[in-house]
Amino acid sequence: MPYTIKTPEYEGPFEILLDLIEERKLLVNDLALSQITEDFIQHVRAQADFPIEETATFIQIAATLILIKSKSLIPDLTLSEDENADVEDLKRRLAAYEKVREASRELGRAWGHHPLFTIGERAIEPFFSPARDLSAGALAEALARVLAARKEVEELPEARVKPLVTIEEMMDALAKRVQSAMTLSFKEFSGSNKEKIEVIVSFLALLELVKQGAIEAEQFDQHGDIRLKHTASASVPHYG
Amino acid sequence: MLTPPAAVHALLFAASGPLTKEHLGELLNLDQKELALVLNATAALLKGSGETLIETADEVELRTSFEAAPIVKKLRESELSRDVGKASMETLAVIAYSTPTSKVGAPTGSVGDGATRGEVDWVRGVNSSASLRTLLMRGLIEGREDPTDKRRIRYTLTTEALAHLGITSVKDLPRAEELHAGAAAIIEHEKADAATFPDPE
Amino acid sequence: MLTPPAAVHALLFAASGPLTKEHLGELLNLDQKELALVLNATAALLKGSGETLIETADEVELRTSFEAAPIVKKLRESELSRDVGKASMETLAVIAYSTPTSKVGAPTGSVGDGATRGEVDWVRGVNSSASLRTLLMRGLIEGREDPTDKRRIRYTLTTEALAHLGITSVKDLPRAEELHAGAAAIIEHEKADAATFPDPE
Repeated sequence: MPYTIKTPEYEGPFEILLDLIEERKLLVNDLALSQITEDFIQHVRAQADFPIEETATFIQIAATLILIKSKSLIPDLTLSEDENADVEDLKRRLAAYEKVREASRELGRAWGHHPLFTIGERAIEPFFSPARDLSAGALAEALARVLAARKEVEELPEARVKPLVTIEEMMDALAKRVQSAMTLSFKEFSGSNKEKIEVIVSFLALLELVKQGAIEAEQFDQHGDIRLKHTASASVPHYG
Repeated sequence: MLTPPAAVHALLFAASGPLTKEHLGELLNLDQKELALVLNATAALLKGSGETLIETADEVELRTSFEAAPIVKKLRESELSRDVGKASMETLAVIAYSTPTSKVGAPTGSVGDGATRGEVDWVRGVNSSASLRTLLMRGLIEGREDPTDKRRIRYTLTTEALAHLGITSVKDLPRAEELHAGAAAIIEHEKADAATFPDPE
Repeated sequence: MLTPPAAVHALLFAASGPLTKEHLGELLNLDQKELALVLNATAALLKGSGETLIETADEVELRTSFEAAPIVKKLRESELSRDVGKASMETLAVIAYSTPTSKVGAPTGSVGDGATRGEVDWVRGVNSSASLRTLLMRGLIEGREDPTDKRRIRYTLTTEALAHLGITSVKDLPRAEELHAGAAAIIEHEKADAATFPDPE
């Protein structure tokens, strides 16, 4: 019942991104975002206890960061229209959130500093004055409405939760596939009818393996599959 | 900058009842002679403003001005004849249905009689202080100390309100058991939560 | 004779809490356009008086002025505001800065007044229901039906929130125009998107 749970205040994805960028004294741009990708993913992994709907947002953003980073690592990589839109969207939202954070800090500075006080409580002289709208039926209706509204709020989030793949699960699956077949295509791996988020998570995991030197990725032409190869030097890391 | 007459005005507004001249002098670091001059200036400041300064030998108070009496009377009448309104109706409903139907007839003031402000807020999910004030002013609810926690006020329906509703006890309200249970469940849940996690803010 | 601005002043003083613009208009036989002018005059009348007029989308309230805060604090030590957590302050910021500064005083409930839960979530990038709930319970925001979509609730600041910030209207928010542009731009963009791809939120 999210309506009544006292959620601890965890940081949202934008907040973490901005913190990471500010720590490095960078401006919000592609370069900065590609530099903080690893740290952000570390953060997603470290926070296993996010509510599941939040994890989805985090992984989606991690995936977009990976797109930005991989574009800087693999110059030949052409992002699809959707992917480009995701990148632009993230940057735009981050810029807006930066303003909101500033606004919030401004409000925090002003808060309670010079409060405008109310008129003091004066003794109330009650004068019995019901109105036409007050009846037993109206009372029952009012409470029933309040209770129904609460129920709606409580039921809402459950409908939004989608089953999700964690980065770890995807890494694991990817590692096994790479071990069993020396090469396989990224398209084959990610499947054709899976949800986009899963494709992105695959991609993210893939690039991480590439970075660790566990596999080699080759892309033969701009729109072709990325071919994965198990490198001779490194054994596939085990997860889980 | 706040001038001394404006400071007097603000203090009297915030106090909303009479303040002694002694107290005012202390707050403003003025001796009584200086204060007398400032009070004259405050009275002048308020001329034609709709408010006026009432001064007795040792007290000062802010009131609406004489000319404002007709319009203020109109306000009072309109407040009383107005519909109870959605927010106040909900607040009144929570208070009415909070008394366990089984406990009706038990000595008043026992736990579970009526609701505290916090309980009303919990059930409605919004701050209800304005509604409580309206209901008190209209004589539909009354408050008394919570027997288990003297700092809290527990509100119940007045006998006039029951009479107006055409019932002799809250157990005669429509769907009494069902709606009571709904509200009580939320209150119990919040109480348990409040005990486990002290409010983070 | 009591001038209309002085009448507003007297009424707000007598009400000792917020009055809706609708109610004020009725009492003074003024339409909302005329009332807006009178409210400006009331604000001018109170300048330097130690009192000030707070105005939200549909309510007006009398409070002590910004400059009077230190002296009134001396009188009412106990009323100092509790802190608001970081998440709630951000949520409050999105709501506060969502109202276009140019639209203050425009008919209430028009699009762009305040923010919906979805909009706050979208701008903050996290689920904000807990923060919204805290703000509602503390009486710092209030919700009303979105005029364009009755299933949605649009939240705006209460006079209480403005008073805590020491301002009398959202147009006096720090760096109002600049920071409004940030939140508004992204919400507008999201709305345009949502119009293209209907989202079953």
